[in-house]
Amino acid sequence: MKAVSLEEAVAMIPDGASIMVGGFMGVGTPERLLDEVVRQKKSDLSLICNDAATPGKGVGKLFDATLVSRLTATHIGLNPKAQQQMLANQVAVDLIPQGTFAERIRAGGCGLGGVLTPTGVGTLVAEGKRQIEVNGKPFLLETALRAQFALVHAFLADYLGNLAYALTSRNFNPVMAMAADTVIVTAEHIVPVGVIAPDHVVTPAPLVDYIIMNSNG
Amino acid sequence: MKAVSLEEAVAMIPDGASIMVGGFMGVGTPERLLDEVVRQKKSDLSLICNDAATPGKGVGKLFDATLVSRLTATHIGLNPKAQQQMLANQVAVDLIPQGTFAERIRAGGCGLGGVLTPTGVGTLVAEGKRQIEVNGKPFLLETALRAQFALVHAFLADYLGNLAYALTSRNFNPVMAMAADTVIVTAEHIVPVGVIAPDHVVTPAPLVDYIIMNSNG
Amino acid sequence: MDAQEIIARRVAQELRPGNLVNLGIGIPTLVANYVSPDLKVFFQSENGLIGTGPIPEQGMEHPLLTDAGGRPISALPGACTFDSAMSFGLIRGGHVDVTVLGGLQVDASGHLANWMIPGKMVPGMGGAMDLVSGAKRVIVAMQHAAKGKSKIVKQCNLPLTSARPVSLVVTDMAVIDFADGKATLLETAPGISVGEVMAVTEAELAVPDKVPEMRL
Amino acid sequence: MDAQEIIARRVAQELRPGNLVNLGIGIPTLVANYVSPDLKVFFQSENGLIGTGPIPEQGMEHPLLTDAGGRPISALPGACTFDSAMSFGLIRGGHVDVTVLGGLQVDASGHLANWMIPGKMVPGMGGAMDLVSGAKRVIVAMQHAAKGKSKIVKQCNLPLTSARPVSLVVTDMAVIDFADGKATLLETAPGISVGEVMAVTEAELAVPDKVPEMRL
Repeated sequence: MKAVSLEEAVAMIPDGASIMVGGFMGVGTPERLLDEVVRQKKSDLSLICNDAATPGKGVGKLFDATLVSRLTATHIGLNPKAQQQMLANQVAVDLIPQGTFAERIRAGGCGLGGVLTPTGVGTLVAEGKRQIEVNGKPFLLETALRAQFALVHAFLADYLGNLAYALTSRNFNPVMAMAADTVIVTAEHIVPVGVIAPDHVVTPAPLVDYIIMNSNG
Repeated sequence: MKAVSLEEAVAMIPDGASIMVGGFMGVGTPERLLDEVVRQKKSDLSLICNDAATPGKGVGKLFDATLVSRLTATHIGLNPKAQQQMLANQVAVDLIPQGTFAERIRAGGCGLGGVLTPTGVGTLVAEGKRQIEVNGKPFLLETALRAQFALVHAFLADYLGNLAYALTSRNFNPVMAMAADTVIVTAEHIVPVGVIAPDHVVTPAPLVDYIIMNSNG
Repeated sequence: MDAQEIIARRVAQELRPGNLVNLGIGIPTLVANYVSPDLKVFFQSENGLIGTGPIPEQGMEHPLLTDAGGRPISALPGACTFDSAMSFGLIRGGHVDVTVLGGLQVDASGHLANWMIPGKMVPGMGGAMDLVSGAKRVIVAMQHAAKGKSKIVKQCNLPLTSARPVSLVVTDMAVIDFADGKATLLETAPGISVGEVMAVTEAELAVPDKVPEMRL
Repeated sequence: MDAQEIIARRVAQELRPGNLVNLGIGIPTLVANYVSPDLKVFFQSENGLIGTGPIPEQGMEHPLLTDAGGRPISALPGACTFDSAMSFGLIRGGHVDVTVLGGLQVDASGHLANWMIPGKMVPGMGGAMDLVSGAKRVIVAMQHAAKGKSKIVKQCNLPLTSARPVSLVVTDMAVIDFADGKATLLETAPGISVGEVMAVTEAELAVPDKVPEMRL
C-alpha cells in the first residue's frame, strides 16, 4: 500500500477506464475521488456501481459531467440525468438484479468463473444467457465482473491498508476491493496499525494499493 | 432463537442426520455439543467438516465413537482412526479441495446452484463432474452443499443470537451457519444485546435457531 | 382509514414472532408502523442492515446509516451490518421469512410484474428479482386497481419480476392467496362485498363459501 | 548448512516487499525464519489469518489462534482474521503473490503432484489445489531426490495437484525455473556441479551457458 494525493491517484486512471465505485445511493461512496475525477475530466468511463445515485451526489456527479459511456448497475430510477443519457443513447446501460451484481463482482474477486443464480430465470434478464440445470433446477450462468480500478470508501484505514466500514456504508465496497486491478481508497479516519482489531478488519491490507492522504482532501 | 440445554439440542438430531461442524483441526469446534452427541450415541452421521481433527479432539471424538458413516472433508491426514475407518470402508469419504469446500457450503447458504471453480480442473477431482467453459476458460461445476444441522461455535453470542468469532476460530462457522436447516450454537460468552457492535456481528441473529445455555455446560 | 393504511395494517398481521422481514419502498414501508415491538420481528434493509429502527430525531441522523432509498434510519439494539454479497445471500438463500413488495400487476397464477413498463419506465430492478426468487414468503402490497383498471390480471403483459409465483396479495379491497398455483379470494376489506371485488378484478378468483372481512 | 536450510534460505530470496505469502507445512514453513521484517511481507495462514507471527512464548498461546496445522501461533500488529470462504477467495482470486508448497514430484512441464500416493497415502488435498490454481506465483520447496530417486521427473505418475504448472522449484541441489513451459536449470547449490544435478534429475533440463551458484 502507498499513501498518495488525490491528484496522483486519479491521474493513474486513463480515459476509457473501467471503474467500480462503492456505495449505495451515494452512501459509502468516495466522494473526494469522484470530485477529482470530474476535475481531471476523465471521460468515456465504464462505470460499475449499484445505482446512479442522484444529481450532485456520489456517482451522480459523473453523469452531471457526462463522463460515463457505459454503466452496469441495478437501479437508476432516482437520477433523471442518468435516465436521460440512457434514453438518448449517450450511455449504454446494463441493468442487472442487485444480488447478481454483488455476486458477479465477488466471483471476479474470488477467481470463480461465474455465478449460478435462480434470480432472473424466466424473465427478460435471462435473454442471451446460458441456463444450467443442477439437480433438476434451472439457474442462470452470470459471468464474473472485474474492473481496472476500484474506488472504495472505508470508515477506518490503518497505515498498512487494513479497512473497516461503518453501518450501511459497507455495501459493495468490500467485494469491489477484491475485484479490480488497482484499488484506491479514501477513509474517514486513517489510524495507526493495531487500532483496528484483527477480528474487525473487513478488507485485509494486501488488497489495497493506494490510500488517499487525508491532509490532502 | 431459543436458549436450550445441551441435552435438548442434541436430542433433536436423529440418527443418520447430516451435520456440518465448524472448526479447523478442532479450533472453533463446538466441543460440548460433540461430547453430547457421543453421550447420546447419535450414529450413522453424515459429517461435513473441514478435517477429521485428531483423536480425542473436535470431530475426532465422533470417529473415536464410530458414529460417522459418511464424511465430506478436505483433509483427514492427522487422524489415523478416520483413515483406518475409511480404508476399512466403514466411512465413505469424499475428499475435496478446501476452497471448493468453503464455496460449496456458501452456495448452499446463499441460494446459488453451485460454484464454477478452476480448482481441480485436469485432476482426479474433476472425475464425474461437469466442466463448463466461460470466456474460453474451463471451470468445474461443483454443486451446493447443505445439511440438516449446523453445529457452530462462536466467541460471543448475544441474547438475540448475533454471533462474533475470535481469531482463527471463525473459519467455516459463518458459512455453515447459513447452510443448514437448523443451526445450533455454543459460545464462549453469552452477552447482553448491544455488547457486540453492529459492525462486528458476523452471523446475524435470524440465522441462529438454538443457543446452548452456558450454565448447562 | 385510507387505502394505504388498510393494506399496511392487514399485511402486518402476516408477520410472525422472530421473522426476518424485508419491506420494499412505498406502501410496504408503512407496514412497520403496525407491527408490535413484542413480536420481535427483524427488519432487513438490503443495503446492509438487520434491525432497522424508526427515523431518527432531527439532528441525530448519521450519513452512513440509511435505508435502501438513501434516507436516514436508526438501528435498534442488536442490529447488525454486512456487505451486499451477504445481504443478498440472506435474501436468495431463503433466510428472509417475508418480503413485502409493491406491484404493477399480479396475474391469476401469482406472477408479479413490478419493475418495468417498456418504453416508459426503466429504472432497473434493484433487489426486487432476488427478493421474489429467494424469500420464503412473498407478499404484494398494492392498490387493487389503478385508474379504474384491475392490477390483478389474467396474465401479466408487463415483464415479470420472477418466474416464481408470489404467496399473497393484499390490496385496499381484498386479500388474495396463491397457494396451489391458483388465485383464491381470502378476505375482503371492511365494507367491500365479494361482488365489488369481482367487478374490479380481471383475473378469475376462486371464491370460498365464506369470505370474511379483514379484521383491522 | 543442512538441506532444509539451503532450500528455505533460497526460497526466502524470492519474496518481494509487501508480498502476500502462503507457506505450506514442512520445509515451506521454515522460509519465514529467513525473511527480514524490513521486507514487510504478509504471511497468510489459510485457516483465516493474515499477519502470522512467531510461535508465542510458553504460557502466552491462545487456543483460538493457530496455524493450519492447529499449532499455536501469534499475530503481528496489523493482522486480520476472516472466514474460510474469504481465505480461499484471496487464494483463488490471485491475491496471494507467492505460495510455497512441498512436493512429491514435479515434472518437465512444471506439473506438481503433492497430495496423494494411490493405495498408500490419501490424506486429502486440503488447500493445496486451490493454492496451485490461484496464487500468482507457485514455488515448490522440496528435496531434489528421495531414496536416490529424482523427484524432478519426466512426467508425474502420481495424481496432479493442478493442471497449472508451477513457477519455480527450489531443492537442496538446484533452482529450476518453469517459465515458457520448459524446465531450465537456474542455479546450483553451493559446491554442487551442473553435472551432479543432471545425474540425479530424471527430467530433461535446459542448461544455460552460465549456471551460477546460489548465494545464501
